[in-house]
Amino acid sequence: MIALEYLLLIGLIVCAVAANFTRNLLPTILIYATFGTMLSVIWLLLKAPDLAITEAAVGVGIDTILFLLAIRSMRHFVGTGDEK
Amino acid sequence: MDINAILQMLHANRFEAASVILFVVGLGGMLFNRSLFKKVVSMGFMDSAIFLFLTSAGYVEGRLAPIIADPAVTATMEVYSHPLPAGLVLTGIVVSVSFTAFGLALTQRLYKKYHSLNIDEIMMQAQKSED
Amino acid sequence: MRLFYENYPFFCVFISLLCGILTTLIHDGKKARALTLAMLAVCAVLNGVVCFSTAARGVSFTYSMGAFPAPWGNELRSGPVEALLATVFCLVMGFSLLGGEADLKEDILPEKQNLYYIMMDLLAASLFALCFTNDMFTGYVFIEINTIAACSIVMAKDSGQTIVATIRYLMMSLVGSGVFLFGVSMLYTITGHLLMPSLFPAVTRLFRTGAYQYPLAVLAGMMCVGLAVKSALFPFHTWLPTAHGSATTASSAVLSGVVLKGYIILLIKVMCRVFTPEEIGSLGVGSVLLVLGACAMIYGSIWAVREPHAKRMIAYSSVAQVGYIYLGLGLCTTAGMAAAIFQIIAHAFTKPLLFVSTGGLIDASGHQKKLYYLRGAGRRCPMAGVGFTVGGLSMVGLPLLAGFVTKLVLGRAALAEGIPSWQMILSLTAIAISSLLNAWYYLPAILQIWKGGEAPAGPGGEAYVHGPYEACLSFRIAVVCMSVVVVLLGCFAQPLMELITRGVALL
Amino acid sequence: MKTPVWYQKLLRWTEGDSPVLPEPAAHREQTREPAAEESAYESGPGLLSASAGRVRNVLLRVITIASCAVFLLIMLATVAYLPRFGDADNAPENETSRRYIEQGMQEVGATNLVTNIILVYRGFDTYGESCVLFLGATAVIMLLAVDAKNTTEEDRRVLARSDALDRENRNQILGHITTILMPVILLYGLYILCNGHLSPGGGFAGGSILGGALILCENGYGVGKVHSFFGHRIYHVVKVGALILYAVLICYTIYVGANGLPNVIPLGKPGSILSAGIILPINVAVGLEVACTMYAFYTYFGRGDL
Repeated sequence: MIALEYLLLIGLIVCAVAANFTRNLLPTILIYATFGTMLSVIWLLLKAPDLAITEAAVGVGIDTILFLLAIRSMRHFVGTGDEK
Repeated sequence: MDINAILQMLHANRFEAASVILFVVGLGGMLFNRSLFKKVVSMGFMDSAIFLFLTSAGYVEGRLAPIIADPAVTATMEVYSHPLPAGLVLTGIVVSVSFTAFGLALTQRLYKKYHSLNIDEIMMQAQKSED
Repeated sequence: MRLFYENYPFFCVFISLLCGILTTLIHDGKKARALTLAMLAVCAVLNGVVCFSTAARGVSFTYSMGAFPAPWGNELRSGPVEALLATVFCLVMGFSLLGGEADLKEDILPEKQNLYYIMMDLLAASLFALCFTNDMFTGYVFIEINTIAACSIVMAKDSGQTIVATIRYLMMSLVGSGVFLFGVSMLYTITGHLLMPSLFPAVTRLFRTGAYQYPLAVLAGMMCVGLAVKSALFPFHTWLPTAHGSATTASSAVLSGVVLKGYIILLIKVMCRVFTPEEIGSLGVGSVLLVLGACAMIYGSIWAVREPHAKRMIAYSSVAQVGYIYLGLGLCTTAGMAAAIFQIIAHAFTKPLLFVSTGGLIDASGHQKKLYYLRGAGRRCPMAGVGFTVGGLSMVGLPLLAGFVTKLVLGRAALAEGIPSWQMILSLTAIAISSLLNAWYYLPAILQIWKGGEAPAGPGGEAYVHGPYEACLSFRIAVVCMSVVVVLLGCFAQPLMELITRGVALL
Repeated sequence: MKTPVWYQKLLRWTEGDSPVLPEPAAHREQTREPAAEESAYESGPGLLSASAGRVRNVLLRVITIASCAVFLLIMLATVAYLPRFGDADNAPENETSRRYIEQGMQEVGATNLVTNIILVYRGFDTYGESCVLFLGATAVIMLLAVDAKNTTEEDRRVLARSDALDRENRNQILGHITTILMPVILLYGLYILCNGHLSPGGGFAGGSILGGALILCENGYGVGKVHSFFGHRIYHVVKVGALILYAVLICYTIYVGANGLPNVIPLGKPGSILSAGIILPINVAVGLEVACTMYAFYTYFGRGDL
């Protein structure tokens, strides 16, 4: 159990660091969604099923949709939508 | 405390320790990343870190989730973990979504106007158009 | 059975929330505006009643939000000081909306005007909640409402500059509220409470036993830093000048007049009702606040001297004035708190007066924002000129005006028994230097707007010909009222100071 | 006689110019050559020249990492001094938790204790949170709703073209899958929404799922499908109606509770679906509001309109 906890926690940190160093925006969003999924499992481990459901619906679902929409709208224009 | 005791405590408080690291990573990303989009993403990480810290305060070893299985049996405190932090975090998650949406909306407008996500460049162009 | 007036704080919060929600259905900006002003008037009256009743009885009361009292449910708490501040906030918001009317019509598209007033209504609600809250987490939630509403009223003007300012403001605000919430979570971890009446004995016990000293110091620092970021204390003020300087006039006035103060009130509550001022002092947080406040007073003034844009100059002056408040808080004494609260009230009237008058002056000079081009604007729009003069002289510290009393009470608090001598010297020096610097930039500005002769040529070399400028009625009302209040605060400060001092003891 | 220097300085001071400090950079632009101004802006990402900018960037990065590391060490040390994770006798084990767990179900009526806390014990907080969501939606509308300032003819043309493209190349598979998935998602959302007092979930989670269903409908059946039954008017009425219903219920509870009046809303038998007094209607109201808000986020981000 502790091994799973460590795996998830280290996964969270790796995701958060990696999101800062991606070159394109789409991987950032995927990393964000992964982060949310892992967090949702952690809520289950911490005996908070309400949070797990809400995180899965809001943090993974709605947030990801918003991010995707935002980069889609950015691609209508000149420039790549990539960083810098 | 010597270093061993500290490491032991960090192992015991692994959720708190991880949340602190996440918090600092998120904070650093928000303050120092130049891309507006990544600032908004980092904001999400930072909020999640706080929620992780708060939720871990409510966990008690070996207790059940705070949902009463059988209403006929009187509940005792020794069976369920603390429900208050989960309630607070539920509030916090929804607050954090509205801020993500707001931040992204601002980013989208700025990108439309200045065709860039780099905050320095955007500020420079805004300054230029003002003068 | 509780007294009926004890319901008024709760009524105020929900009246303003409901007004905001209903305004969604009103698509006419004028009606939305009338509703907002009426709401502010009603809330001012209700809060005024609470203030007088509690002051007359010399009590403060707790109002449980629901059937469950302190450690279980949400609570509000009000005494004379909280109600007084809430009343001041209503009045200032009302005057700012009146005074900024002309600019509002110009800067915001007609179909989005009602959205602006939604933001104003919810801003008022969050300020009331911050004044009255007795619960750390309620404080956090309403800080977030405040943040989102404040950011929205900055961006309402919808120019590139304001949106850039908004996103910087948003990021800094979120950092601030995140750090604050982390502090609250730590406090919950080591005490198990979120409501101030239960936190206070728990924290006192921890201080007595000496347990968790290190986490306590860190979390006190985090809460203070979080709120300091949001109220633009010196090293964290970078977002303020652009946000306040570029927004529409009413927004600038509301932001620097009341929004910054909401967070400071929560900080005062944390200092008095969770910790005691002495405990904050013994953790070393007080000294840090004092030093940062003193730095802000000087640094803000220096940047104001260098700033050619009239509105941004006033925004930098806000940085300095917030420094005065933190100087008072950092002394960690009752007198210091009282001085800080007086400064909150004085600045809440003076700064909106300055912003509103500057808005009038800029309108009278063909929308030129630089001080250089405002030459003679006071003659074209005498009402705005008078307002600017009164506000500026009050900032400089001319006797019989509000700013002078602030400096006086702050100085007296710094000279009291028991203050370490380095703190005393630092405070007095900072007050003196800051007053000098204030004179340095406000006096030339005042001379400039009254100066005769022809108006200076514009940036492109073309000569501006200014016709006579007619200020609208609501602008005049706002400027006259705020000027009168600034003078009254300066002339009759004694009763107010007594009320505040008694109220601080009841916090 | 020549005027003394100090007098000239005083004159300049009254002009709004300050002689004491070094010539302020911002003042200089009144006399600055336009060409110099241009070059200052074109040099690299910073306001400085290219090499100075690079030095500044490196310096900034070093300062960033150093300050983050120091902060991290302080925080980790704090964590080491905090009470041990998961211990039964930590501080949250107090009378607050005891009452929430042992009397929550009898006093408030829901078997999900978290729901009891967020909707009744700390109902004011949660109402504030719904208002944050409302404000978020309003702020997004303020920024992204199509108006004269933020939209050009070109934008409108691009949008119309993509709509036309969308109508022509309607993806049949997506439509059919949507038809299959839709009832399942709606059922799941409604279940979570209405069972908030009995099982994990409640208004926020259920509402987001319903909002997700609306978004799927918009995507699967094509642009304008949702608009045909969920226009501006209905959107505003549902959103405001839900918030007002919530406000009325919560105000009633607060007023009655604070003034010691009898509460006439029955609590019902804990564990059954029609129980827990105000919690079920509040969950429905919150769910509607959240669903509206999520859908509004989606459409305003994508199209700038409902």
